Amino acid sequence: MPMKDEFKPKIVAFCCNWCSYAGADLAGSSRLTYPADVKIIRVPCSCRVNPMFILRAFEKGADGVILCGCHPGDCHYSTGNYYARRRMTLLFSMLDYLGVENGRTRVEWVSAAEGVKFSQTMNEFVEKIHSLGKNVRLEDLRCRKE
Amino acid sequence: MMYKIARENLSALFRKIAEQQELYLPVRRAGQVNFGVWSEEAVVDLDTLKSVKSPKDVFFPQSENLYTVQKEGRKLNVCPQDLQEKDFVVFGMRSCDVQGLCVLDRVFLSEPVDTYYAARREHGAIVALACHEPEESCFCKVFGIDCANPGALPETAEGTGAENKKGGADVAAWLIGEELYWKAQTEKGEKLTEALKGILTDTGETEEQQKLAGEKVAREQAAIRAIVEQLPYSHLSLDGWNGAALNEKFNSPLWEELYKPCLACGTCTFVCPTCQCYDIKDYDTGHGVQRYRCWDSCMYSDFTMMAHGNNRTSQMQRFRQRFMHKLVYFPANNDGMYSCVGCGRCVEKCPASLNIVKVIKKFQEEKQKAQAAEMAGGDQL
Amino acid sequence: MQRIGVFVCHCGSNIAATVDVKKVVEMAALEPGVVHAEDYQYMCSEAGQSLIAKAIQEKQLTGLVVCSCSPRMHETTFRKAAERAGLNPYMVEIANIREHCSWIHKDMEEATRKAVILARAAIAKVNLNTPLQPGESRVTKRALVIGGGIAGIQTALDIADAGYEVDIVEKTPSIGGRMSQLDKTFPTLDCSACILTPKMVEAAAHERIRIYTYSEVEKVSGFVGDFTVDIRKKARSVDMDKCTGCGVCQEKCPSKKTPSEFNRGLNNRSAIYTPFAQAIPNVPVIDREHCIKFQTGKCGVCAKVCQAGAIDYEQKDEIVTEKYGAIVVATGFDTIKLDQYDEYAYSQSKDVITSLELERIMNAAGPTKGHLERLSDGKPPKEMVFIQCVGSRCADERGKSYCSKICCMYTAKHAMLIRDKYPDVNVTVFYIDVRTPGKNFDEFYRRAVEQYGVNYIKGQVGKVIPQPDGKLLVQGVDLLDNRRIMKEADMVVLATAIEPNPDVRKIATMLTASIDTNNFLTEAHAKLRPVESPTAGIFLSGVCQGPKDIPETVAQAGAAAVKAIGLLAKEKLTTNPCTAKSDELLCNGCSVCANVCPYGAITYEERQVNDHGIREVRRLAVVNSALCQGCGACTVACPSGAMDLQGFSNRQIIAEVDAICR
Amino acid sequence: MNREKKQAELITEISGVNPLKCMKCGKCSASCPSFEEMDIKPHQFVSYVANENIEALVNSKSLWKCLSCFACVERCPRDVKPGKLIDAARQLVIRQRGQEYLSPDEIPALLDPELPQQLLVSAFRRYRR
Amino acid sequence: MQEGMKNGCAGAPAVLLERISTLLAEGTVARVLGWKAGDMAYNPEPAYFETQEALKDFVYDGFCGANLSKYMIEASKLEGKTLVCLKPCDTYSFNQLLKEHRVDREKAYIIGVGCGGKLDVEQIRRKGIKGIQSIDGAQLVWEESDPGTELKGIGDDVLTIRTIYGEKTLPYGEALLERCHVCKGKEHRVYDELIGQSRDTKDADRFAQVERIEAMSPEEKFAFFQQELSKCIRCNACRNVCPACSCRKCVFDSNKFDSSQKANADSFEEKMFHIIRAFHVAGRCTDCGECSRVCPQGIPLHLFNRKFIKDINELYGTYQAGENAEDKMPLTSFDFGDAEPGIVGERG
Repeated sequence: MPMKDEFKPKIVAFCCNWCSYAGADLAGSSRLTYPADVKIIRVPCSCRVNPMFILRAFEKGADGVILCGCHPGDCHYSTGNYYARRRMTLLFSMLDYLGVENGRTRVEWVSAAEGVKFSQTMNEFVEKIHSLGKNVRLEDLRCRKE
Repeated sequence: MMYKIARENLSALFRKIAEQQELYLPVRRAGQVNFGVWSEEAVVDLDTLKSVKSPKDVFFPQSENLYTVQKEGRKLNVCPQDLQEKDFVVFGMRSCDVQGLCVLDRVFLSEPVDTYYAARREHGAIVALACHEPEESCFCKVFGIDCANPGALPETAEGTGAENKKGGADVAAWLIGEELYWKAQTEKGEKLTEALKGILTDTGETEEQQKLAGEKVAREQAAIRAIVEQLPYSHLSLDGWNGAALNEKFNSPLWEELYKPCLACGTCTFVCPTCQCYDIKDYDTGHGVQRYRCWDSCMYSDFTMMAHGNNRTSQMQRFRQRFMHKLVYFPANNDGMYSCVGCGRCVEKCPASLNIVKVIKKFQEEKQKAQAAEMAGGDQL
Repeated sequence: MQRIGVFVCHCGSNIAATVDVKKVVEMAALEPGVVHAEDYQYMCSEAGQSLIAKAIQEKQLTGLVVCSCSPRMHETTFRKAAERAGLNPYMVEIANIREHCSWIHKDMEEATRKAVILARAAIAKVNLNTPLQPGESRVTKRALVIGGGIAGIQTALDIADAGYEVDIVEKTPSIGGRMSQLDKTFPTLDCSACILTPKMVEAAAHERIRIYTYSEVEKVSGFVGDFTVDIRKKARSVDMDKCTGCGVCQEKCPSKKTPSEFNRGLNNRSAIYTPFAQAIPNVPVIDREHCIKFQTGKCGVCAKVCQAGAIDYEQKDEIVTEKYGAIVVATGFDTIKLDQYDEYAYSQSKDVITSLELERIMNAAGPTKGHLERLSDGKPPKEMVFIQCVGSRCADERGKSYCSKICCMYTAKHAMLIRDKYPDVNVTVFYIDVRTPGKNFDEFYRRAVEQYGVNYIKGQVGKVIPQPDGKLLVQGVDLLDNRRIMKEADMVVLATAIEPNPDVRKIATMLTASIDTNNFLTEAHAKLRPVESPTAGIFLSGVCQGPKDIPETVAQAGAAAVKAIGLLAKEKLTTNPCTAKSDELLCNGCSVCANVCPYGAITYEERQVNDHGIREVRRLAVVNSALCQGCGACTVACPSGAMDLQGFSNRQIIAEVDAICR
Repeated sequence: MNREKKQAELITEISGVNPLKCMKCGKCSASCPSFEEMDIKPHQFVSYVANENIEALVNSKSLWKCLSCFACVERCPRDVKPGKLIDAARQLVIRQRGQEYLSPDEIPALLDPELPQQLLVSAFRRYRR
Repeated sequence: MQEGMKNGCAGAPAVLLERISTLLAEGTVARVLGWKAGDMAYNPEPAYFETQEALKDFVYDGFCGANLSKYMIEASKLEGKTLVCLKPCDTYSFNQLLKEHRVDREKAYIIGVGCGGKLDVEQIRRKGIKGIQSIDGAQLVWEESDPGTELKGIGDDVLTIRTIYGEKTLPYGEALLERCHVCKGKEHRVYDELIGQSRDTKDADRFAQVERIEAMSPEEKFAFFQQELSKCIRCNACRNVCPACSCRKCVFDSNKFDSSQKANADSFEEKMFHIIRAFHVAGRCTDCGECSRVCPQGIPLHLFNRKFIKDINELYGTYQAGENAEDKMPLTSFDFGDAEPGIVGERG
């Protein structure tokens, strides 16, 4: 569906190599579309994602950041996503506390078999970011293009 | 010619100034007073003696862009930063802060001239305010600064840098009771006064009236000076602190003891009106690079870090550097001018309660002890 | 500064149809570090790879970016190509412009723009790549097979025959699994026991196979080539060495009211029991929950009657710790619970049964000694109805979304066997579709219809209504002539959906093997690596991976065995060099990293460092790169940024973020 | 866009049913108590809508024979809900006849002690202005 | 003049000074980490004393508020034991440092000193009191005969402040540091011996400020923090004083992480710095309040740390860092049933 406004959000998706990246691959091989605004960065595990990376993305002008990992209990490294879950919960809570719209960040557990879920999640997330508009609260103004 | 204005009319004065040019003055924001741009919403605070950050920020911002490199494919375009071109006014600087600018002038206006700073100095007019209620942490008197005579040329500069008329404030002001007295001191000041004449009122046509106003100010000055006399630090002795004392002071074992509680933070540096060190950094904007400079602190472990490493590896060395610079190196290179103006900000803000006064006193104490020992020894002989 | 070559693949039209590859080449060439960029039809082809090799040599490339399909597909291919051309394989990064771009976007301009950004991110990363050297780890030459059904047995036999030690861990008292419960097997109608038992015996007798029955895997640690597994041998209460398998204890046991698991609860067993006559080992276990001795302290009949003195009430669970190089999961399946399917009256009538229950009824060793009779009144049925797809192909949460695959064939088998043995019984099968792909499968189904006169009606049954006279009124529709069918039946057999053994979730967690929403273990690649788990060293055998019939299970069991053998045959494994590494000058020695390491790969040592002239002894984190699997948990836990992950370093990821956001 | 196509779309919109999910198992028909009365059988509703054969559907006897017992909705393994489809078809007809709305003052006249309250409430919910 | 300044110094309770002196004389400890009288009533500085003679400058009064635990990192590297005076709240920090292997218990001799709340000269200044010459009432009065039973509530005692502009008085309780109003309790968590009495100073809810912010709309929250953080001058005092920020090299100083920062050039950078700093100490911060005490711009930095503490308590069970040196920290442990990050949006 074409979006009404011209706003082209920048969305960074961190995907763990074992589940979610494979889920994204499956979405691709199943031709399940989602907007091109989403760009995926492959990380070995959701627990590799440092809150700094997320803030960095916002600093550089991202409008939304989503982290996808294996379902709790299914982590390739057994426990990585449990740590990620706590870290992200606290980080998101802090961002909310600072007045950053909390829909800009999201964590979703997507298995290698869930191509449909991956695509659905991305569609939903992009839509959410559209409803929130441009990220202005967490960006470094120097990165703005005139 | 002395002018005056009622305290209640000050906002009209500020509005008038701001019509033509940017106006910086002490503004209270989230409980703290710092120099900021005037606006209708701004809460102006002239009663707080010291802003947290000194107004050097206006002339030498904590962070400022030097130039921008735009990237287009493989092409790079260098876009220099525009220099200050418009006149602006800084209202409410204290004598010590004005003297702080003299210190910065020494650094930035001597060859090679720092064009960014020079442009701001050229376009900025300073309205200095007397310190009606000096505080216990103040010790400007030690450096020959008269806070009752705001923005006047410091006595110590006479004969050495007196030809540098830029040193003082353009307008001196006293806030006495419910009135502000205003006296232009320079051509720039006269020009500003001229533009504000509708709001500033004459203190009187007659010589007599002028004299009365002058006396009122003089009385206030006397009162201020009397308070200054009582301040605990006003009679601090700088005896022995000069360019010639380099080796003696540098090699003193006292530093080893003095630096111990230092947390290596940059508070003292960043509130100081004379600290002028900066770092130059590049920021990748994604579509280019912004080269900017920002204040740096000699207290930081990565200060002047270069490819070969760091020339000061211990906190003792860094701590020593700051005071040696203010009291020894700077006077050695600047006709005896200290690069401390006794504003006392570092005295108030150091998280570990360390400060330049304690350093000066410690050396003094040791010297007296040594002298006493010598005398005692002499007696024995 | 790197010298980077960018290679953009058309993938035929897979990429080139939606992404303007020339534009990607042109844009990539502008990126810092890029000294060469070109596109080609199929980069992964021999010709494509030699293109890369040529560029590496001619342009002295230090880094490669291949814009192509998913790195999960060809990263290894290109790394190897780089290595052959003299470039460190870890200087290669893939920009996934197929799965993540061309296949999901339709607009060429948009897809091209995205492909350029993805390429840019990969280039930004490669700029910071450093050559990495893989380490080596040893391989324990022993395999573990979890599950002793036909899949596990076959895998174990194949591995053992290849010359490697294998242990089978089976939860129940005997190996044999579901297949041992079956009466006949399609499409040849051989007796299940006749073909299974020899395999069981062979496994039991094999010098390289150890069988742990009545045992469960308790804990798994380690990694490919070097797993350490704790196996809990549950107390059997019978001494395996002394027991002769005479069976007297079972006969004399006074507690005989426990529903038999083997017979699907259709009859009862004693508290001391072997699940079935051909059980291996033929040593009973005492079910302590139902044993009078264990529950009340008074009884001990079995000990009295056992001439071998094998009964041991004092026996305790035992934990055996073993090392393995490879683990094969063969945990099999069960049928789903039918309590959500009230319309079929399963819980209301004893004469509504599942197909697996019918297997037991048909079996000579079963609860009815092989006589087809109604469980309610023991009368022989005259009308039998089979309902297909009960819980299979179901979109709601009552059932399973998948096709259970085996039902069409076993129902044809049942129908045929009944018509053969009891020609006066009418058999009706209600089906949605009859799915019989497989060698001789459709012929088999046609025989049921053509030779045995089984009545196939297309249409799912709406309702089974138990009648006061004990009959079952089956309400359906013949969809082909739009006719309502109200059929009175004596017995109704439900082709119940199968689901993975519920224990598999726990086991998958222990193995860190991924699992899908239906609890089937995920394969490393749906088409190309169907018997491997994405977790290295874990292989999949049988229904735990997806619904399968016996021939398929046995085929997969063999395939899993071959994969395991391939691993065990290696002297050493090269380890992933993308491991964590601590910068000793930044390390605080605070232990936070060790607290989150799932592999215990981080230890601390006191060591002298020279920190810009300051020499002091510090407590420092040390990573054992053979144990580290490269998850990166420690890198985020580390507050000082001392811990970093090679291949996915902080700076590399940040560079990717920057490149995407700019 | 032809009329029937529009109608088919309207039906799927009102009912929220995706006819493509149907796997043609016939469990709806098998569960339907009105099966014998119907000329178009419940499992056929789906294909009528999918094939945009709406005229035939709205003119069928079935349209008024469905009891809205929702057995088909409950039992459908694919979540297709033929009962909702036929209900939507009915609404389509009612709307075409200009009887789309029901106003509160019409209610007293419609009251019938035998009528289930639920029906009234649901009718009102559906047809209120 | 020198005398005048000395008048302001409250000195130290005799019982404490005597004990320290004895321990030093006995050789039980090689040095004492305590406080040296300042040149104003309110500015004693942390200092080492190695001889009994040096102890003449030793002071311990209401203005000795800084947390000395962090100095023990360096002291642990010195030869012999270091005696350190720790308030109850400082001992939490010490425990936390112990847990992280940053201090050596064997190298420390901890005297747990009683605490009746510590004074903050900024609070006095905020009352409009300037030109302070001396302050009376900051001394600690520990009555030997009445050990800790007759604990007076705060606000009873009065500070008498002599200034250039006249004499002022202020209830002790009104000059307390923020942290004293939400005190964790007066129990020392680790010590070798205890000296002196404490009195309760808690008269506010620790999370009340956090809750007030949580209740704001996103716009209000953003405006609040934007205004507070815009004052930040990146002096790093908060970081450098923080006992949890004990990294040898901070990520913000390290060029390895591509995150090195100095003065803020953009308002984002303050946020980045303070969020990451709070995150790095999340689950490790004992809420000692030093960050807020030292901030030259009076930014309530504890509001970051306390938010994390509150979240941790609510989501993962009550946890107090530094209560002991053994418990697993909340961010290095987990529970299978932990809340999903989506809870942040659900809580509203």
